[in-house]
Amino acid sequence: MNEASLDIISIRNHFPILHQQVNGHPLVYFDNAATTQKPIEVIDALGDYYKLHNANIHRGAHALADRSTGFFEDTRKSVQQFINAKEAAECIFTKGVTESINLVAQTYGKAFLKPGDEVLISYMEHHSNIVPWQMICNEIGAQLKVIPIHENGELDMEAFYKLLSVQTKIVACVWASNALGTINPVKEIIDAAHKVGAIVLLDGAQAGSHLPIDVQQLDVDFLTLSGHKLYGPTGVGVLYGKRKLLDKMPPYQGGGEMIKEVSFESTTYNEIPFKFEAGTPNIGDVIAFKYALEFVSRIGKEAIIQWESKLLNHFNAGINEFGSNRIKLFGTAKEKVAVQSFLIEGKHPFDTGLLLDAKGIAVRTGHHCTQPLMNFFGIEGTVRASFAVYNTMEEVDVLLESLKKMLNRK
Amino acid sequence: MNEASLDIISIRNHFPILHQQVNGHPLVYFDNAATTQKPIEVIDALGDYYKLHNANIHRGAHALADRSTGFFEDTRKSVQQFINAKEAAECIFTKGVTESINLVAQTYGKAFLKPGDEVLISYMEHHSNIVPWQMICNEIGAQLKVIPIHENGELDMEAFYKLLSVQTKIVACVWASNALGTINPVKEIIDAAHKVGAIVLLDGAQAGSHLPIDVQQLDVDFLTLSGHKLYGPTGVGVLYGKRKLLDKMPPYQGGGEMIKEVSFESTTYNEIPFKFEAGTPNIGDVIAFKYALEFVSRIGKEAIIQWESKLLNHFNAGINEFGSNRIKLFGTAKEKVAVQSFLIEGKHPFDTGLLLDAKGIAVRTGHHCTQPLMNFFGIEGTVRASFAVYNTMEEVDVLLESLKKMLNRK
Amino acid sequence: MTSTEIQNEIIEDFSLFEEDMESKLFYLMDLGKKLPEMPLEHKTEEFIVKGCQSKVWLYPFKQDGKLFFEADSNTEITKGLVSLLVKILSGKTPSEIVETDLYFIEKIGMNHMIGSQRSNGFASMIKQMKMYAFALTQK
Amino acid sequence: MTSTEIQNEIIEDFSLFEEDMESKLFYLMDLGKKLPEMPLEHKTEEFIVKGCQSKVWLYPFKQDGKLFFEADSNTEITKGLVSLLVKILSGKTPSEIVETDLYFIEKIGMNHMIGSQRSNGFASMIKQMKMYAFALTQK
Ligand SMILES: Cc1ncc(COP(=O)(O)O)c(C=O)c1O
Ligand SMILES: Cc1ncc(COP(=O)(O)O)c(C=O)c1O
Repeated sequence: MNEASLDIISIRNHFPILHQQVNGHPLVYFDNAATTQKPIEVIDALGDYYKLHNANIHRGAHALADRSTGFFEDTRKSVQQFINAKEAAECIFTKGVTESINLVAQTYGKAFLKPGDEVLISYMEHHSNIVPWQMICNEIGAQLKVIPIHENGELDMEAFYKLLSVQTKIVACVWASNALGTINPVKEIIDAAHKVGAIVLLDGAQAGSHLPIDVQQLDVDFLTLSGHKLYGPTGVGVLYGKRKLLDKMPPYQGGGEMIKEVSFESTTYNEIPFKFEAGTPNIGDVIAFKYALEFVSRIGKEAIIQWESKLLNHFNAGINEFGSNRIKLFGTAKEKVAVQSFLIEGKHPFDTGLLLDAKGIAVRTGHHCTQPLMNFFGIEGTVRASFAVYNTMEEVDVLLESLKKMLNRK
Repeated sequence: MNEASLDIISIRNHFPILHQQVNGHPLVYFDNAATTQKPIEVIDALGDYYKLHNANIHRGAHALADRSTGFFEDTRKSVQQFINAKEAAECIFTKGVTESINLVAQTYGKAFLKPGDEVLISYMEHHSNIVPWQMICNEIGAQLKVIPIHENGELDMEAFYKLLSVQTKIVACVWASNALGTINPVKEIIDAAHKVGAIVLLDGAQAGSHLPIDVQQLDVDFLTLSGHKLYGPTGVGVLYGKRKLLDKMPPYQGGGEMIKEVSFESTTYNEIPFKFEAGTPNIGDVIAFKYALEFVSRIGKEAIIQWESKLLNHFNAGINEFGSNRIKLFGTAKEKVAVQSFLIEGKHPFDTGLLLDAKGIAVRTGHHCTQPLMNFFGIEGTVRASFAVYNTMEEVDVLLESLKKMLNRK
Repeated sequence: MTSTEIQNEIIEDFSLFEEDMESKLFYLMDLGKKLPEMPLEHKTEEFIVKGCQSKVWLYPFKQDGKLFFEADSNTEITKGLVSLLVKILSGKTPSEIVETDLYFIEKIGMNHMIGSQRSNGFASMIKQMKMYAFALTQK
Repeated sequence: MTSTEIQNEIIEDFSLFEEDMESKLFYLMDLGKKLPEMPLEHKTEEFIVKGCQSKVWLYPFKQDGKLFFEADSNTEITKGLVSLLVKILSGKTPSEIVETDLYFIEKIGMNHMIGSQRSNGFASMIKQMKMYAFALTQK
């Protein structure tokens, strides 16, 4: 579908939450990088699941268990298609990106990292792609190395090539930055890493709803996604991994369906994906998540990114028009998803956030779980507006107007 | 509320799923130990959350984030009341019992177990309370010891006292067995364990919806619950832990809100409960879970257990009336929750399960994730009927009738 | 008889039960009892098709360009289903077997037996039979 | 003036803005500017009340049996709120402070500022003020 043909009003009608007043103003939801809203198809699927089908899955002999198992595995197939994985079994359900990364660090990392090995991350990582690696590096005695960035928020690729060596065993990198919007050259990173024998994990939290994904074409080793940032319910995430890696990794959590046979002396583990899905999964939300993937696919990533870029460009053009040097943008990379951080000089982001909230505008303020990145810029935090396909130009105008008022006031 | 005054029909009206036909017969849902059904209040709360409030929680400055954070923390307070914890902060949200146990094994276990220490579990544990301990014991070089059971499914307490020693550091025990229904003498176990300086984790998966819970009176160190077995949505669990233990435990997963400050050199962790809640939690389901707790509290545990015991007794009396030695009950302890395992001689549980399903009756068949227990009885699995407060005597009769037909047929 | 003819006959037989699933299952169990006994020496680990709750043994052999199956199961209902598969597919040529569309399963209302892959050996068995046959067509 | 009188005055002032939250916040920011400057030597780590995004400094001192507060914040809106608290509570006896029901917060529509505990220092500050006062009543 072409962006030109996108009917945003009818898309908005799929999102009941958008049609409300906040502080007496129509809600303008620009906190999409934190979590997107959910189309009615997802909400209804969740309700229907609990009203009609709910049962624990897999081993059940009865009709409800059978249906639920079928729906659950259907979502896995949808995920497979969504990211073009070779097999559905390579798609593991987790709680979100954070759990997916921890899983890889604690299984692949623990089994294959050795003292002196290096894990390479970047300066713009989310805490969820820093702390798990710090923890495992500390435990093993491996080294955490950090790719610096340029002032505009792009990765310093020259530095990357210098840091990359045969010591590098894992490169864990954000695909699109949640604080700056920067889209990193992930294909180049993957190819370079593979040349020195390192594997690559991509933090796809922000890529999921914006960028076309083809794990086979990318040849990425691990990709992590959060359902709630992809128009799906909270509590669902994906860990994609190549079978040859997943097969040789030890399990993460123990219990429930992840075993083949248990005795007190020894336990043998199940095949993927079940090996990594201990305990009763988040069945209802996984089942509903399929409708989120279908929502995105129906509109089409191409059309989505085109529209969101228009919103972003409109916002940045509006800021430029202010002609004020009291508003500073953070994240001006050439390739960006529709996320814009900024600061008004002399104004704490928290105040800006509250003033916007007073006009019904939801933005995020603070460090966005990227403290090292904030330190790089020498700031405590930013105000961040992040756009989704259901946002309109008029909403961007409302934001611009409020900011203008703030600038003019002092 | 007294059981006598329970109006089961009006309780059933809160559960839309119960009013359906399966294979041409009214659904009889007796798979409650696998997962309970959800009252409409829970389902509606989930829908309302996504239709009205959805936002990522904690750091948000805007109205939706504020509301969502409030609701999320409200559930924590409800959990606190439900189990009578001293503080809400002692109640950590997880995915379920399996994750809660893994969390304790990988943090408390990893930090405080030493080679030669002993972890004591029982023969009737669910895999989720076996495998995590096997994994950490293997890693540390600690010993896993197993409390045997009697033929009727009661713990061999004499053996327990023999196994318990100053080497014992952790006793991890199921409160009520999912396969047999046995209610274990947990207060006695906790007191004895404390005398030798061991801490106690209770697997409360089956206790949650049936038994009154008072963690302070029990003086239990860790208690684990699964929301989906407690009339709540899938994907939510609870880890209760005493503050003094939680405070000194290292974190489990890294990322997101579990930190205080992150730099590449070092990271300091947040307070409980946040220290153990890395990443975006399962916000929607946690918020809806509150309505499940309220549902249970409104009816009252006393009334629930009385009614469920009546159902269980009616079932067992019916079986007895058959006067057939071709049907064998597993789990005949004096103190039981409403779970009954059985086998028909010469009939594979899977066949029994399918034949019951043909009449609309949902039971579970197989090893119920308790393979060592099945080995103890020298069987592969059982057929298990498990009752909830919304089940009726008439439904038990339907089950009895179907079983009678099967017995008479061969 | 062609596999289509056999399948239609089976569908016809089951149509008597209409929507009465219990009777269908009892009938299936009776059919299972008529399945020729599988020689014990073929009931080995090697020829087991493991489902989660029910096991199936499947022993294939070729004769005069045709593929034959001996089979058994530890659960009665699966055994009944297995007996139908043997009736339909055993003694056909490999390419016939590969091409056979087993539409009877749905028509007799047994699709849930192949729905959730892990709940029984029946689904795996169908896969196995087709795989054996496919392998033979490749030679 | 009693704390009730002060609170009622504040409520009265804010009622002019009706439901216009933006104007209320601008007004709060202006109020914050009027807060007496806090001596730098009291703005130390020890007297910080940390919220997640905004910091508050709170320096209490006793005089003639009454408790006084100096305060500041790094965010303007919180500073405005803090100035109201100082106005209401500073110079009261410890037991008065403990007993004061800060109903004005809800009445001026600022309850969301104390709702989500972690989002700002304002909520923690109220707690701190009460705690100081409570400690003094215990002596
Ligand atoms: C006694 C017992 N322990 C642990 C579990 C695991 O719970 P969950 O699958 O919700 O993690 C269950 C549920 O199957 C159970 O019944
Ligand atoms: C880039 C990035 N990585 C990781 C995460 C963590 O995702 P989650 O909280 O869903 O686990 C987020 C979301 O906040 C993110 O934006």
